[in-house]
Amino acid sequence: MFLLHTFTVLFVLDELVHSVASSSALSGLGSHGWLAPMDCVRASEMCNQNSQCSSRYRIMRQCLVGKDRTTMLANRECQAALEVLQDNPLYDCRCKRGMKKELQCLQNYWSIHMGLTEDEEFYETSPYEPLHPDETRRASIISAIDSASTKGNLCLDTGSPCNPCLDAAKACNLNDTCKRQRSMYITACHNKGSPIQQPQEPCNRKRCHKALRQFFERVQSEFSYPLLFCACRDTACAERRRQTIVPSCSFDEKTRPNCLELRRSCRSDPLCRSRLADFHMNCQTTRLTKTTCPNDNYYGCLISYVGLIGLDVTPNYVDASHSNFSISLWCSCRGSGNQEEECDAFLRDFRENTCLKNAIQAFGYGSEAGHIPMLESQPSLPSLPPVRTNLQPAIITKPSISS
Amino acid sequence: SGLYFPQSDYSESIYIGQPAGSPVLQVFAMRDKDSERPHFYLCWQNPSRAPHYASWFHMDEATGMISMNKTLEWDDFGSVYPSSMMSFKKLSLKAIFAIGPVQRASCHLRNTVGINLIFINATAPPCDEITLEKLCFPDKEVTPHITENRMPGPLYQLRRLTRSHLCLNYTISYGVDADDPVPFEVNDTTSELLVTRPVDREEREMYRMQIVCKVETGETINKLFLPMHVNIYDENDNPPYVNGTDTEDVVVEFNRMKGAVFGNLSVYDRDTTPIYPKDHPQNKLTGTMITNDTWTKNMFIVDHSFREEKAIFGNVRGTIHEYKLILNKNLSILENRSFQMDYLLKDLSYEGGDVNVMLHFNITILPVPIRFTNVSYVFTVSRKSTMFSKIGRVCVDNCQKFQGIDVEYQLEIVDRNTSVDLQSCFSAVGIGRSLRDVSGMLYVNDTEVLRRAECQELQYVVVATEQQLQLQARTQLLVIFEDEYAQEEFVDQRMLSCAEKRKRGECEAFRGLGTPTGRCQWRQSTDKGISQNYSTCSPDLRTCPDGFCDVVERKDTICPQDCTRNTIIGGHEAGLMFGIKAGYGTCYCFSEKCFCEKDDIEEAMCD
Amino acid sequence: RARKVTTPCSLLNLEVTVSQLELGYEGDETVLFRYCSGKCSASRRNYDITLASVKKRLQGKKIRHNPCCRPTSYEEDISFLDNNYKYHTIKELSASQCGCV
Amino acid sequence: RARKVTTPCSLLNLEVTVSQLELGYEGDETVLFRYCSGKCSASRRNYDITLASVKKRLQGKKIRHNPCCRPTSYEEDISFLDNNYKYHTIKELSASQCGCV
Repeated sequence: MFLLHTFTVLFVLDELVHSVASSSALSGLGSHGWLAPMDCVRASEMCNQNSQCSSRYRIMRQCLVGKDRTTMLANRECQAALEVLQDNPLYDCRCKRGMKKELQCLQNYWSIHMGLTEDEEFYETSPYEPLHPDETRRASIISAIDSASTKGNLCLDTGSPCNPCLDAAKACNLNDTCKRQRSMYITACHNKGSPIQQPQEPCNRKRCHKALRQFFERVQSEFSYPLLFCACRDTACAERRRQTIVPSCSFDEKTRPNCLELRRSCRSDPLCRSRLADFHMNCQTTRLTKTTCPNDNYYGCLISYVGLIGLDVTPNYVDASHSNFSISLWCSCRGSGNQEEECDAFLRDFRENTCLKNAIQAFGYGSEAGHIPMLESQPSLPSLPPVRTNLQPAIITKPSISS
Repeated sequence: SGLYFPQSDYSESIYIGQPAGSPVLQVFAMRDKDSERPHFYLCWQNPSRAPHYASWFHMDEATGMISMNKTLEWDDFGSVYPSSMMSFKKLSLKAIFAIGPVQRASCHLRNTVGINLIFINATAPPCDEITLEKLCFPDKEVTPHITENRMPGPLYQLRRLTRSHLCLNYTISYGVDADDPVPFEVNDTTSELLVTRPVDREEREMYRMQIVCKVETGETINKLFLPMHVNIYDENDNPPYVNGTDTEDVVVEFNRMKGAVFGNLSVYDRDTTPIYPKDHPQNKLTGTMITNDTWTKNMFIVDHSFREEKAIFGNVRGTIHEYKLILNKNLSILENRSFQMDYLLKDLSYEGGDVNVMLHFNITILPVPIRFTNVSYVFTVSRKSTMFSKIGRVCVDNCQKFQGIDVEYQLEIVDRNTSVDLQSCFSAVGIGRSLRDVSGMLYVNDTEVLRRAECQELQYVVVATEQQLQLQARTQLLVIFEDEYAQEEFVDQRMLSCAEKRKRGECEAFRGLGTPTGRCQWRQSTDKGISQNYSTCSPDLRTCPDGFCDVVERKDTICPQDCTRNTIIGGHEAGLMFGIKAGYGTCYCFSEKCFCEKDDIEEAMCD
Repeated sequence: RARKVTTPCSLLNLEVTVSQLELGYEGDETVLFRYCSGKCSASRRNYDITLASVKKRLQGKKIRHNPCCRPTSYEEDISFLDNNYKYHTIKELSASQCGCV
Repeated sequence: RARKVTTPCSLLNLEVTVSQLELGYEGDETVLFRYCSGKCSASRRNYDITLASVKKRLQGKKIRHNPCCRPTSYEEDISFLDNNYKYHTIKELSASQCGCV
């Protein structure tokens, strides 16, 4: 049953938000049928060993470098290059989280996919392979969720002050790797900077982000996720949860950039672009499933949420409210001109994301379905942005006046 | 052309059995001029390799109506992404409009819109199983937008075309309902939502209404309501204007530093100014300094920033532009002139023609004299004071206000003919330029002199020299030594920092570096936990610890509490750059380390 | 008087809250404090034996005629969030190796 | 109780005869015995302060919450002719460097 469940994951994820125009892009597992899609490092190596493919690949990359990409793509040579590449493993290649040469794989992916989509799509297809059952990170998350629920991460009504986030900090402090990595990012994010640094500059944000990324990459999610997703019953716990990523350095800034500008700068970096696409793919609220997560896959959503931490679009809890928490980015939609609707929709995917909320609450309250306080959203067919969840059509029925 | 799509994307779901010729959805383009006629085409990324489902759909070039070329069969569903097991598959189409007939529609033109059709692997439910809501309204929220000042016309097809063949005996009609009048209505014959007149965004940037769907099923009449809002897109149809003064009087005096900011003039614009994307031309004002004087052009720049505001523009987004005058270089202290500098603003993207705004900066630059006006200094120093004890401050006129003006201070002997012996007295006092402001700090520089009775009163001349132009000012300084010189106390005591002492008794008995009284001073904390008011032994509680490592304290380990860069052991909070900002219990420092710990730790004897 | 333990010098663990460190920080986080404890008599040298003998001739001197069980290396840092939601990092709080020195 | 000495940990000298070493050799030769003595409180670490605080929770444990003034290196050998005209060499008798450890 598990394999089938996973199998469908592959296709639904592709189905749901894949926006590439041509057909075979959605052939799910790639043009090789059932084999897991080749990773983009391997695929481009193979392409480079094939004279026809490598020349077309080079042409297409040159097509994309040009300033006005749209007119470039209209030119015959670029078209021919696209044609060849559509029948090549490059076309369907994917990347694995934490793989060797992950960044190179992502760069290859985007160098191909930028050629296949004209202007920017609101939701881009994630370069990452959908999660497989044997993925260790996934397995460790399952154990994290189960251990979280068994180790009393739940606030059982024992009367004694219960602070799951404090328990998570304790568990981390008692684990050498977690303790060391946590201390590294806290020092990097909290360091007042060397004297040469401007005194008013609170910290070195870039260094802080890198240390945060390393923390979540190197520490087992069994220790790192409870720090982020502990279920709080009071503001003390919720404020500790908010402080986990040292927001004064990694999140807050003196001014709030425009959210579309933030998205643009994220999409100019292959790693950030990939992680944002992955978050959209795995956390996009859908009315098709009970939990409002694509394929009820909480893990995918949590993994992709954590994947954003330490990048330009680092998300965080906005305040210390414990029950009705909300998550956001550090940006605003002021100054969006005619794109305010799109900007609001982009921000809503963080602030009003029922899938993400359910996933976090499920993690905090343990994975037993019964426990999961579900935030329902209206069931409807898969759709692209924005999904309206709050307005309902009113129906009035009057007997017809027989003529 | 002024044509534009009133929706950023379209989506609809279709079933197996969708009949050939049946309508699927209608794409619209809003017109700018009456003469404009959009020509609609479906287009494909790579026309020679269009997906095989491309042939299933037809788009009417004139009406933008997409309809079925064939009836959808079961194996049609299987033919799309054969390896997918999903119960629905997404067919991605794109449509473009052109202002005239086109042979080969390329998707690479600017005006394309995405169309997502969800192909469901089932036949459509029979009429009695379809909810009225599904008959009336689309699954996905639709938020059309129209640009202000444009022609009226249809923007959205309200009918759920893919369901229209399912309940043939139903009569479905639409209407618009709103709390206050809205410029929208429904064309009863075509069920198209129309905008009835050009709208002005600066009056209202969103219209909320209810779409009323009336379904007559023979026995009953049902009314369904669906809230919809239409966004009004902005165009630059308002010129910038000044609300209040367009003139700012600027006086440049003590702040001569490059980057100094003066004045602030605001210019208003009822249009929005998008921050994103950065190079978006909409409503960006260009500014030009109107002056032929190259000196002014080199010396000043005008900084422009803008922010979006709503309240002051009648709850509709508008823009406030702010202009500040900034020094582009350090300004000489001799500069002394008054002039008016005009700054011309142009709104290049404003469609109403050439409307400019002129701002005026009345600039007065005052010279800054380097002088001591009617001031001479007299300081008394105890003979008990130790090396680096602070004596006092000297300051040319307004030195605390100086920014970008560098003044150094020296001491000179008044009477050069005094004996060599007497001249040696004058090494007793040193002077250094403060780091916090532009004053001079006097300190004890040689304690041997304090022994000598003849060095009773020392008359100095303080010479202040402005570093850029070497302008100088002088004044008198008299230092008088008092108290007895306690001979025995200098026998074997090496010069150590007061901070080494961790108890009141030891501290107040100790002659540490920088003590004006010859004795260290104890500060007792009354706080619990880590506090800025930690207990400590200081040479001079007036300035140590004060969170600032000043020019005298930096000379030696006079005030490690403010200056240490060494490891601090125990509960503490380090200063921003150095020093101990807060500490637990008592903080004390040796040459390599500082400690902050509970006061009652007994010195552990060796067991 | 508790019976003196005769285990050799080794690294031991103690779980304490940040407040219990009594360094002045107010924190409920639990940290692992590693310390060195145990006997070192087996590591004495000729120096120690001689020093023990000549000790009486060194009145008032603070001397140590037995090797000490002390950390030979320390853990880098321990970081935590205190009860005012401020982060702190303590250097060289815990031992990572012990030895008789 | 001797007046408490506040000199920091340092290397000191003592001239003793071989017999006074009380290592069992009978000899009148005088040797220079170097030893370490002095305070180490200025070298304490967070470890020491914490250990001093938590000490009361470690009943019975032999712990050292202060750095010791101890040799950090020793002189190789000392040789001499005893009163029976036999040569002996003693290893690591004298300290050559001291430190707070």
